[in-house]
Amino acid sequence: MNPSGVTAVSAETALALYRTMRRIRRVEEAIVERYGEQRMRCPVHLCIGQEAVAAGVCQALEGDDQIVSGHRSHGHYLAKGGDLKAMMAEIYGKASGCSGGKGGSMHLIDRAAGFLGATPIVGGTIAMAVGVALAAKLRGETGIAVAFFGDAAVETGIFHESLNFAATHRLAVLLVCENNLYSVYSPLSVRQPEGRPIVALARGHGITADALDGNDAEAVHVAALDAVESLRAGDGPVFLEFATYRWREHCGPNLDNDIGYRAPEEFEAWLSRCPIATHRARLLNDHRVEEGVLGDLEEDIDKEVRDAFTFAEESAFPPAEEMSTEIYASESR
Amino acid sequence: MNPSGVTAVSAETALALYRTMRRIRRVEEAIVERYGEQRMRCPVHLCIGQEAVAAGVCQALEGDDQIVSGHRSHGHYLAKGGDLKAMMAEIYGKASGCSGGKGGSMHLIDRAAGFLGATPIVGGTIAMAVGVALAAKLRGETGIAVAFFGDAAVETGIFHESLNFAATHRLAVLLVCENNLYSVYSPLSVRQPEGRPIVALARGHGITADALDGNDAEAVHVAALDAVESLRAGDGPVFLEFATYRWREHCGPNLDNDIGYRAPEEFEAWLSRCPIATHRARLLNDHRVEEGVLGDLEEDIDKEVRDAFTFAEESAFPPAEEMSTEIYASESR
Amino acid sequence: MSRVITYAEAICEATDQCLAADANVYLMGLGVPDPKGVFGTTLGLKERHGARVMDMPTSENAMTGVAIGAAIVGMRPILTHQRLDFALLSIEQLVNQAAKFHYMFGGEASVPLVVRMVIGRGWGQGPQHSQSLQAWFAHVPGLKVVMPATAYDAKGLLIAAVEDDNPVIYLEHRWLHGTKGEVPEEPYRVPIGEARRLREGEDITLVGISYMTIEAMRAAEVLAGHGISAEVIDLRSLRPFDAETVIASVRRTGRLLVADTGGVTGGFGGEIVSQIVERAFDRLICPPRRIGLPDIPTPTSPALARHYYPRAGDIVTAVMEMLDRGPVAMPPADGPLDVPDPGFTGPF
Amino acid sequence: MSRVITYAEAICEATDQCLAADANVYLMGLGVPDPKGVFGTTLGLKERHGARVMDMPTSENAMTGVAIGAAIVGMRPILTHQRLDFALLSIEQLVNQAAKFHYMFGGEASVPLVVRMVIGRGWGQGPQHSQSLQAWFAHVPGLKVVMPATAYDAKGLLIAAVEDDNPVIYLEHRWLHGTKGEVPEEPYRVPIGEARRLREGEDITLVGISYMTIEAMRAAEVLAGHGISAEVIDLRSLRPFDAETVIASVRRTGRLLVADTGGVTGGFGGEIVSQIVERAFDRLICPPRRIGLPDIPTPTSPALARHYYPRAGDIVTAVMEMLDRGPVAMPPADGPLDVPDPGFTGPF
Ligand SMILES: Cc1ncc(C[n+]2csc(CCOP(=O)(O)OP(=O)(O)O)c2C)c(N)n1
Ligand SMILES: Cc1ncc(C[n+]2csc(CCOP(=O)(O)OP(=O)(O)O)c2C)c(N)n1
Ligand SMILES: [Mg+2]
Ligand SMILES: [Mg+2]
Repeated sequence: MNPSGVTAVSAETALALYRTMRRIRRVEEAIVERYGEQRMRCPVHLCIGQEAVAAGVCQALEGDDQIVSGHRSHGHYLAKGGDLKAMMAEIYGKASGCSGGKGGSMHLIDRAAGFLGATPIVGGTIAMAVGVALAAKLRGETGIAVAFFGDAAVETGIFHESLNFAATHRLAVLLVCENNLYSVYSPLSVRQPEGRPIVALARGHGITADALDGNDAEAVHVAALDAVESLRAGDGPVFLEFATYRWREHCGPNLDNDIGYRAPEEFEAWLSRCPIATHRARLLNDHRVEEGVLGDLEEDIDKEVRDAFTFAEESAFPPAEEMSTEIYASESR
Repeated sequence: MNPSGVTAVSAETALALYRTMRRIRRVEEAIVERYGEQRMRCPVHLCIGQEAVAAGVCQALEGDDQIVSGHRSHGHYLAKGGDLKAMMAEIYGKASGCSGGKGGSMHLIDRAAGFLGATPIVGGTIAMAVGVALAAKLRGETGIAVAFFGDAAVETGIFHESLNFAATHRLAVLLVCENNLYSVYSPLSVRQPEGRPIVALARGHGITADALDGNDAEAVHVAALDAVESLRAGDGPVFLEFATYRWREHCGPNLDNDIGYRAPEEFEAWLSRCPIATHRARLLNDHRVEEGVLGDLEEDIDKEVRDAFTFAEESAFPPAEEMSTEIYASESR
Repeated sequence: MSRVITYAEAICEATDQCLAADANVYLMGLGVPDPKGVFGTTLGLKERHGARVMDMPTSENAMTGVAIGAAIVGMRPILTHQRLDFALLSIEQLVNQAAKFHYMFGGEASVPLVVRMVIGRGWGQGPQHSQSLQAWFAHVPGLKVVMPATAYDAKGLLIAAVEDDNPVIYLEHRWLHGTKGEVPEEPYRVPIGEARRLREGEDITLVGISYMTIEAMRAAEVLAGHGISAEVIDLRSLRPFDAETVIASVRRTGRLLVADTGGVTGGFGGEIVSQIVERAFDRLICPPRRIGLPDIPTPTSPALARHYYPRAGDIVTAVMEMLDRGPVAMPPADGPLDVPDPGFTGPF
Repeated sequence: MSRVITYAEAICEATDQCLAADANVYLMGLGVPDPKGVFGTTLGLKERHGARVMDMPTSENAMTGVAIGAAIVGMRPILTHQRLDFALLSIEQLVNQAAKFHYMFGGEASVPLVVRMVIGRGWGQGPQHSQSLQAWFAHVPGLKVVMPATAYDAKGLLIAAVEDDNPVIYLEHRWLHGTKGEVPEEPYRVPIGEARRLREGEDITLVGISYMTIEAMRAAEVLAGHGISAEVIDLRSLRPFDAETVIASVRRTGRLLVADTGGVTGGFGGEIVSQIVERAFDRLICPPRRIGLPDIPTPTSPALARHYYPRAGDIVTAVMEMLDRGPVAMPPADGPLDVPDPGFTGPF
């Protein structure tokens, strides 16, 4: 399965990683292509360029593991098995959306897939993941909880409060930081001390932590597997920082190198480290997967994405009455 | 001045430290003696047992340095040179109080002394000290800012947010944590991870940090002097954790060992490490200060404290109209 | 079986029964398992329920998020704050997240969470330990807000809150903890959203919120001595709020006075007055009045605090004016004005 | 010299002039120096004022504390939040600390701080990017609260806020940033606490808050076509609030409708209605009305949001009812309902 010995995972796993990344990419590229039609009328935070983190981590999770995310959540939702059609319908504001159209791109959910929800207040869902892990501990359940967040989230108080509590109770929560160097258009240098790696914050809390290449899907996956093993063994929370890069603008479909907050060379360097292209090459060269296999898989994905958009576009908008429903859950048990 | 070579500071400084500690102690003992009269009608958080931190740190500060504190602030206020009479009048709710009776024990202020204010929301003033340091930086001023807080404050998000910002901008702020092992009646073990020293949190932020004996006034003072030197040199924030112990109940005048949240042995062990008694012995033995000098100084203090209580008791209550003043500062400049 | 117990004991008993009835219930808060047990409201619970009764770090914001996370997956957390003022650190989680979770995910998730907050008063609690910001929570769709004034309601509303599938803000006034009342031993529910008429009357409707219900009852007693018959309604819930009961009463009496523990300006009294005006305008004999805190932070000195808080006498005075009657002498309040009862000797 | 500029430009100019006039003024906020410059309100300021124009970490709570600390020692910080919803993280510092600092220290300290918060709307801003919680801030003594609706007031109120020695919450509605108006070049102040009559009328007083003032003006135009003369008052400040101007108007017109950008229940409209009822009861021809958001979190889908926000047509309908006139047809709103103007194409 891993004949060359160079790669760390089986060809099967590598293929699955590819499929997940390529699917996320295609979905978001389709959003890029069609956002200008002005039928997706909500903010979208695309993760093109960062797919390896979502894919590598979620591939290490089991059915009863559950995740939360933030504003940039499409990749996490899809990697965890979230329903693509329901996601696209949500972005289109349709009744068939995963949140009935009430949430939009920033409020995805798929309980069946273990995607507990994403909300766009930076840092806001980290504590929730810790709460999910607390619930598991109190109930003696085995699933682990995962929070995905960006490099700005480590600046929030709730991040630290959550880590302290998780460490104190040795909760089975995996904290995944996607460090893409920017918070909106603000580089790390204006937000965090020079020379202090993000991973040091987690270590300060006494938490097992590592910093890795977030554009290498296999490396991400292997690190996540180790983390999950340690979490299941009851060894307390694990923090993983992944270096990666967002290709498109912070919010919206466009490239934004013209506005000048990041250097073209930096951008080019990261483009050349595309997590999908490098992984594809590895599949062909190291895992000896046939080009045709990939081609078929890509075609499948393209078709699935087309279908999902068609589904979303053809779905009905929620009727006016829907505005006034689901404000409160069932009045009592 | 320091003939034995055993102690780290001059006899003069050692005497000043003693004076400060003994004065704080006497003030608070007088509160203990008279709180039952029910004329000090506000919560009081006594620092008996913890005087060395206030004394040692404030002794290292200059006139343009400014400090903030929290609920347990009497010692910091007095050590920084806050007006004793105004403090006692404040605790008695009198118009002559440092806050005109509007604040009480939990809201002391003495601008002239560089005591910028204390408020009892745990962690709440730490960011303010950072703001004072930011102001100094923007204005090119040299004074440093100091925040005093307890071991529970490091559990608050604002603590971490403040450290991150201070470190990013290399602000001249000294962060002083008095770790007395408890938050109200809750031991560290139910609040923070085992084996993770508080000082590690500051180091996680890339901040120069040290953990020291908070019951040794000279050690505190020497550490504070070093910190202040580094702060004035522009080397960024410094964090000092001091191990110490509160003798009396969390809030109020009584001993509370009867209620059973801390072990009698623990309590006894800390009593035997009284910062004032040990320092007094050192004054006599190492610094060769005469017993009579200490006796005179103690008498002076006792008299000053008696006078301050008399002042507070004899001062008038604020008239009813005072309730409606000072809600807003002057309508415009 | 009913006994007379304190409001604090009623809270404790309700919590105990909820913990016993449902393994998904857990209780967390600063000092919950400590020897003082949050003003006696959590005493003995740790011993009886073990891991589901927890202390916490001073991390109000994250602990609210933790409770939300646990609630989403089916736990039913009760989170306590010894002062509402401390809970302000958790507003983002309460208002952005908990209140909206059910709606914004199209009903896919719900947050069965109870957040207890104590409203401080007296003995120098001062500006940061005494705020009564129920108006804020009552302004937020997705939250429910209850403010029991009696031991009976303290228990019944807490059980109802824990069993509710939505985030419920449960506000308890510090001066109520020691008050006593008949409380059945067995679990029971007081429906959220129902006001209660405590006293019938003809001339005016006094709506009390939380502790001010006690003062309103005192005022009604004094007014009765002057031949004025005041109806007293204990609002109990602010969101949803029982407009029907208040309106029905005011339609009969023609007069309304709201007595609130919070500030008047922008307070919940304005909502009650507005709804009454919108829906019973034709029956109003005189403009409704609101009694509550002035536009001033809480002063600490007892010499100032005594002028800060409205009391029964202020209600009586206002009612006399509304009825065009001359001022009456109130019996002077006996004892100090900054303690709930003579047994209270500070410091908290 | 007056020119026509946008509301966003007016904010930027005011800030620029404040930074230039006083070395103690500094501006901080997420993205303040970035190429988008907080919806264009901070563009060029970093270049002109250097170190006093700063980005910040996503640490809303501590950065508020930092601003308070700097303010205590004499700086005059302006803190910006791209959404009010994010500023909820800083409520503890704003309400416990900034609002009370002057009072609780007996006047020994003051906090000259301006906190700008943007209220989002449209293009799927949804539940967590669109809250309009002015009622909360207006409930807190020690704070001042302003909500300019025009470019002129945006500049004049911002300068007044920066020069004020107290914490001022400055709320700007996202749909106002692109609106244009005559704005003098030189610095000027609009006094905090003064409402402005934008249109004279006889039959009803429409009080507009922030963006709803625009809708009220539209409604007044339509009403005029039906022979109804509506007076429009732009409230501008909520704390202090100019009750006198509103009361004087309602005493003339006998009718009041408040149009608010926030939720009706527990909203600021209740305060206005209550004060009017308390002080002009005898002059009211019919019960006052409040228009604002329903008791529902903001839905994201444009199909739902279009029903969520009240518009001029809703004001017209309510006024017709208040005057016992039949319903009138409103000209259908042209174009999409979830953008401030046709030029807006998302995503934020
Ligand atoms: C508490 C809060 N403050 C500000 C914002 C505005 N905001 C939205 S996304 C974002 C940047 C987050 O950066 P990061 O965490 O690095 O994630 P990335 O966008 O890079 O994936 C900010 C500041 C917010 N959503 N929440
Ligand atoms: C935000 C907040 N939460 C809770 C409280 C209640 N409280 C008052 S003092 C205190 C304990 C603080 O402990 P620590 O910081 O260690 O200081 P110590 O009392 O030991 O000096 C707590 C929790 C508060 N004042 N503020
Ligand atoms: Mg980032
Ligand atoms: Mg402590």
